[in-house]
Amino acid sequence: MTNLYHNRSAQWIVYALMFAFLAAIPLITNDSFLLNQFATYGVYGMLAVSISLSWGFGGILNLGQGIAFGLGAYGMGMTMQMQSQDPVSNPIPPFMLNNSLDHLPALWSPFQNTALGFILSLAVPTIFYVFFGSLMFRARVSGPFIAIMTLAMLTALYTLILDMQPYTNGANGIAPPAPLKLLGAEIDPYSVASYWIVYGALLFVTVASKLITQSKFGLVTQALRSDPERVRFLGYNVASYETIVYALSGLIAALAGCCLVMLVQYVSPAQLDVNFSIGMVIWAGIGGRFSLIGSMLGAFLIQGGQSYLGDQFLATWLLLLGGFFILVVRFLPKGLAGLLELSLGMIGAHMQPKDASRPQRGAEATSKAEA
Amino acid sequence: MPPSRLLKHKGRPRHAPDAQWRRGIGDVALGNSLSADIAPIANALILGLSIASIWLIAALGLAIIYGAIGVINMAHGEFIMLGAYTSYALQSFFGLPFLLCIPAAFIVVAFIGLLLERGLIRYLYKRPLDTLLATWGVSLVLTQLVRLTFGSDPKYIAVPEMFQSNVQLGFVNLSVLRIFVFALTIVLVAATAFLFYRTRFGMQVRAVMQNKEMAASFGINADRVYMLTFALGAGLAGVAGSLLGVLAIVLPTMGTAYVVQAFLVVVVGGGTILGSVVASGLTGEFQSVLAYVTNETFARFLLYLLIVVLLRFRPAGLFAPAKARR
Amino acid sequence: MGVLNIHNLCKSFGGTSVINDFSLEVTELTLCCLVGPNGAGKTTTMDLITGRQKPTSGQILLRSDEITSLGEHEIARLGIGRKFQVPAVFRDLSVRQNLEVAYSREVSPFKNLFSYRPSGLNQKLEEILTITGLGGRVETEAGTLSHGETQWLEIGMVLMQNPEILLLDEPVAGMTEGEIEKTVGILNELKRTHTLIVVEHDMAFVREIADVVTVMHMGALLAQGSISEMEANPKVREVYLGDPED
Amino acid sequence: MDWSRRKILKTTPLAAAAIAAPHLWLPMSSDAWGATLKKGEPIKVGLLFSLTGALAVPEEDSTLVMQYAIDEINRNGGVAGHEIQPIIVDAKSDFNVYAEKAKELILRNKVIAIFGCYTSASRKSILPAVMSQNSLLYYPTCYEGAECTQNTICTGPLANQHSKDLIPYMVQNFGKKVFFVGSNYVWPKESNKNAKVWLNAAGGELVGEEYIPLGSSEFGPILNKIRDAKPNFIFSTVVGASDISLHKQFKQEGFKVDSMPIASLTTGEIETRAMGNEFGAGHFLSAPYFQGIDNPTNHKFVESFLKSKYGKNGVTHYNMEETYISAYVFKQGLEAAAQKAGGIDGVTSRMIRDASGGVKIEDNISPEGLIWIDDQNFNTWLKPKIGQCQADGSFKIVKQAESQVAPDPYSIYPDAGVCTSVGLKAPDGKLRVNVI
Repeated sequence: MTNLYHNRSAQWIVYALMFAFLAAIPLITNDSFLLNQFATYGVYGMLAVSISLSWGFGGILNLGQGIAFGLGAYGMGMTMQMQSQDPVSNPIPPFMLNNSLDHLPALWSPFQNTALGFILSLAVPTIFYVFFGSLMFRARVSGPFIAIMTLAMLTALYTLILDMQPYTNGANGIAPPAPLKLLGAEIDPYSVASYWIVYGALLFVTVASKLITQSKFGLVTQALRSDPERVRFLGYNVASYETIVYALSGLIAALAGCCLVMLVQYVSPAQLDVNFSIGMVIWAGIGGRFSLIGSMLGAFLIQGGQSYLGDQFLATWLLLLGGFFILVVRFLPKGLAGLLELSLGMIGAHMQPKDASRPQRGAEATSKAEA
Repeated sequence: MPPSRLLKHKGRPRHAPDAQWRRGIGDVALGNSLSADIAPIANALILGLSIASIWLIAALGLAIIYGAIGVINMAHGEFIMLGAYTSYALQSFFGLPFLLCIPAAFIVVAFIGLLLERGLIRYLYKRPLDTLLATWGVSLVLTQLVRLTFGSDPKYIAVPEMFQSNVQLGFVNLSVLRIFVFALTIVLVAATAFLFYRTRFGMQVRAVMQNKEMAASFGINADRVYMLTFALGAGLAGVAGSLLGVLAIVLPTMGTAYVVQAFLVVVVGGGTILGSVVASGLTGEFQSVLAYVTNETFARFLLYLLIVVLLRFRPAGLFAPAKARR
Repeated sequence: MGVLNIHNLCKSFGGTSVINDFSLEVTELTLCCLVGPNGAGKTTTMDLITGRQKPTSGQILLRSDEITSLGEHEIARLGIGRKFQVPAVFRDLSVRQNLEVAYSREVSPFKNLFSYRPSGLNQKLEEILTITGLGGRVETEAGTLSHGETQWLEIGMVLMQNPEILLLDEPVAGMTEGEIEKTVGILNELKRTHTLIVVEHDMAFVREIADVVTVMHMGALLAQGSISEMEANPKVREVYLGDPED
Repeated sequence: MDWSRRKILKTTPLAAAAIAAPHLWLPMSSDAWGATLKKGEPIKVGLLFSLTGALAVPEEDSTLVMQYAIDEINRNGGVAGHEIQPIIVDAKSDFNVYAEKAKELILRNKVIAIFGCYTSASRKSILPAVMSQNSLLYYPTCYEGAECTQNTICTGPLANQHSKDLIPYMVQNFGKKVFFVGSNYVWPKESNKNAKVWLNAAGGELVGEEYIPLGSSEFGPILNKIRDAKPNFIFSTVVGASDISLHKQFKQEGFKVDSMPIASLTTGEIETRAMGNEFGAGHFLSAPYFQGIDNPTNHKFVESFLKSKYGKNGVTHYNMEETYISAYVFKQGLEAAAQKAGGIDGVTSRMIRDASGGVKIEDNISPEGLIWIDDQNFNTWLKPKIGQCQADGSFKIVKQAESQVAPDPYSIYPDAGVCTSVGLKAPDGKLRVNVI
């Protein structure tokens, strides 16, 4: 139809170009700081994609994505910490000694095995989301109430992790002294290898999410976003659809958490900070929550701006950032991706003779929510 | 006054368990350990009321804005912060006494709210979840503006000598400031309820809440109603700010601590004034009693967990307005 | 025995009785119009049949299977489709997507994760587009359709479900004369292959489509029969038809 | 659909090939070492503090006083004839940003040392980067200890130094029953463990111990518990905004400072000013520095700092002074390293750190009086002082340690081992580097 924005082939071409560009970065530079920083942006990109999946496509405004992100990060942190412990001579992390533990708690022992540690890092948050999600969605909680329940759960978990100091080192967090070891090799967080790993994860996550949104499942979630009751009367179990999309977005966030800890070798309750979870929603909102890649670019844009403009503008940076948010929300309800949609729509409309029998807006909005 | 006397004059018909229970209390009263046994829990319950009033005053403005307009105002915490800074500035630059700073904070913050509503919020009424994003941006701007104006160091609001003391009633201890906050909260809630349920303006607000188009056809200017409601909510946050600035601290970032808390109260309450009163009462008492029985941090964990469980069983809050029929 | 059987249904909200010992038997391949004054309990009955609300007491049977305690989606899967009083379509999806969602032969979320073009979809889509006459509007965003088109889209969505029984709540409310005429055509076509229950106020419309008319009053069955019988019934005239405004 | 699958397949082999290439797994050795100084080039150091967000309250002052100290050093000829060039970044009170900025400072700006952090959490968030690049962190404030890295130097008091005099002093003067109140995180809990050691030695009795969530301002329940426990004094390790609420509510709830004062490790001049002098007066603080310390060095420091463009907040306090002397610890450590290496050329971060053991800041420079860096664990020998807050918000020093107290990061964990300059020596003789 007229708007290139909604053309699936065009969308996949943009994906290919985008990821080809990201793949080329290590070929252009070997600045280890830059690679590490861009890899970190990749983690934020994954989080934005996870928010776009649940909020943009599933209508679930989740202000507690830090739950999965944090649990995944803690799993990875514990796995990496245990890699640097010796089961015989040095069995427990140093901080536990300070908390009067003289043997490894049961909570930690599975993480002695790296593979099991990985599996748990992803499975625990996902299963948590399945339980918590089905609890919410079966009760037909919706809209702002989901936002508040996830926020309350996030705060509860944050408080719990802070309080469980003997097991989590409280506010100080866990800082594994050595980088992640994988198949015998140490993955230096400043190397191309770690960039590739995060990049691969981001590619996988984004493409998988894109395929999901194009599937029948994705269509049903987009439908229930505006009217869950109607979907229910069509014979779909709305709660299970919502739970699954919520859990999938949690799985992505957990993977992002693992990647972050690989890059920064540090995990603390700050990963479950409310502001950080709201920040994820903001990335998606700015980039355009109805577009996976738009959300991802939103994360790149804001975090990049913070890194590169934050120090230039120091005191006025937050003013600029806040003002930018306000303008985007006020004038671009679909975020920056919506701006692209609008411009492409206008170009499309110019290039085709107007069809009088068809209202302009209808033609433009072809399979709008797919993007 | 011993509690046994408090209980005596109640002339209810006697049910056996009730009587037994009373005798039980009486026995304790006869023993000497009454105050030791009852005092802590009584103090915890009374403190719970005070905590509840703090939760409520922090949430009242939000309840009105969310309940009547459906706007999720993430800048509510910053309105509170602006109230505190207004009091601080008026006091330290113009020497205004604290008690006059409270109404002044109402006026100043209500005016700022009015500007915000006219300049931004009114364009977003059809997109309630987007107000969350936009007002988050507003909160960043307000925090940073205040930091640039006043610096990032904490400020100090002087209060009358009276507010630095406490009252001892038997075994119950109460700080005058807490009593003052409690009383002011009651007055504000009562005034707000009166405004919404007993005046022409309130009728208009409720009419607009139920059906904007129909209200408009009766000649109600919905735009004006929204504007005034938003300003009123902001002003109430300003009042809360001047009190919270005294109870806690005046900082550019002080608002963030209250916004989540206020939201919990409003949402648990279902967006109505009565709901917010009950919700803050419950949360205040839970926080106080749980903190007495366990510790502060665990109490907080349990409180948030309880809120999740409650919303599970009352997905639209305690007192939800009736759903639209289709 | 009818295809849908309602036995002694009662529903009360906090002590106020809305449905009061209501029984109804709907014969297969007929169109039954449910009429009655405002507050007679028509929409509530629809809610109870489709599981949106649970009855205080009584039974609803689909053939001989009890469906009283099932959830909305389970009842929908058994072949009862519903159109709402206020048209409920997915406004930000296109007409095609609306119908695609409604094509709920496969409801498992896991299977649908990997499903892109369900088999038989295109054929069914063509069929429904022909019936509803929305063929020229497939790519239009549903939110921009006219009122009549929205009503037809929702009927089309219900048909995509392939239901045995259709419950239509005021399908012609707000339609123009021409649109009503078209809807009459659609419904008369449908009742050859489906059982329909239609809630309607517009007696002219009822006259055009109804095989059986069921009159409800104060949550109970007042009378049942053909449209002419009902119009002649003094009880009915008193509570309902007697009021020319209705 | 087919089309899109092909697209995916197209990009994956590229990624797979890259991951499989073995050399990419190795660390990029060219960058894996801390910066090196060059003769004739300015000495770059990073100032990694939060200038926005909640942590900006103390950390903005830290940045200001660091800039002041660097100006002062440069004005007096720099270090071995070289100017120090501060690179100021804003960590935004966000631990992810701390980590990112630390890496940027080390890898991109090639700073020789970072001065930064106010909380242990932010320190831990940057330590992996600092340690892996063998850089150097000056941590200029108090912390709990139980850490033994080869890339940090700390100029604040450890938990074993902080309350050593305070607890016995309070027990002697007010009575033996004490109630511990702290913020709920690691430092208060570790400080309280140390305090219990001093309390037992002084014959005191612990009648209660409560922790408030970070940032909480509601002390009602805890004050009720304190009322019931009837201690003779309160020992507080409450930090930040909570600390101000504690002191305010203490007075508002009718507690009397004369009969039950708060002995704190945190409530200094800034906190007192924020809460109002009437709420701070009469309480006690243990710290190595007070604005009111009566010696010529301090008078000069206070006067000239407050007059400078960095003194806009109008106060000096222990955290700022500890930050101030860290600049001189750096200067002297660098001078010692340069001397050892025969010139500033080629001096690395690690060389500065190793040369800093035993560095002394004499009382003509250090406002708090003579201090020196321990040559094993690289914390600071200092004299904690006890001050009592006066009605005007200043502190009167009521007691001061006879001599400098030794820092011992593992004082209450003898089983963990002893922190030496090359690593933590476990009781079994094994040596572990960079234990955090």
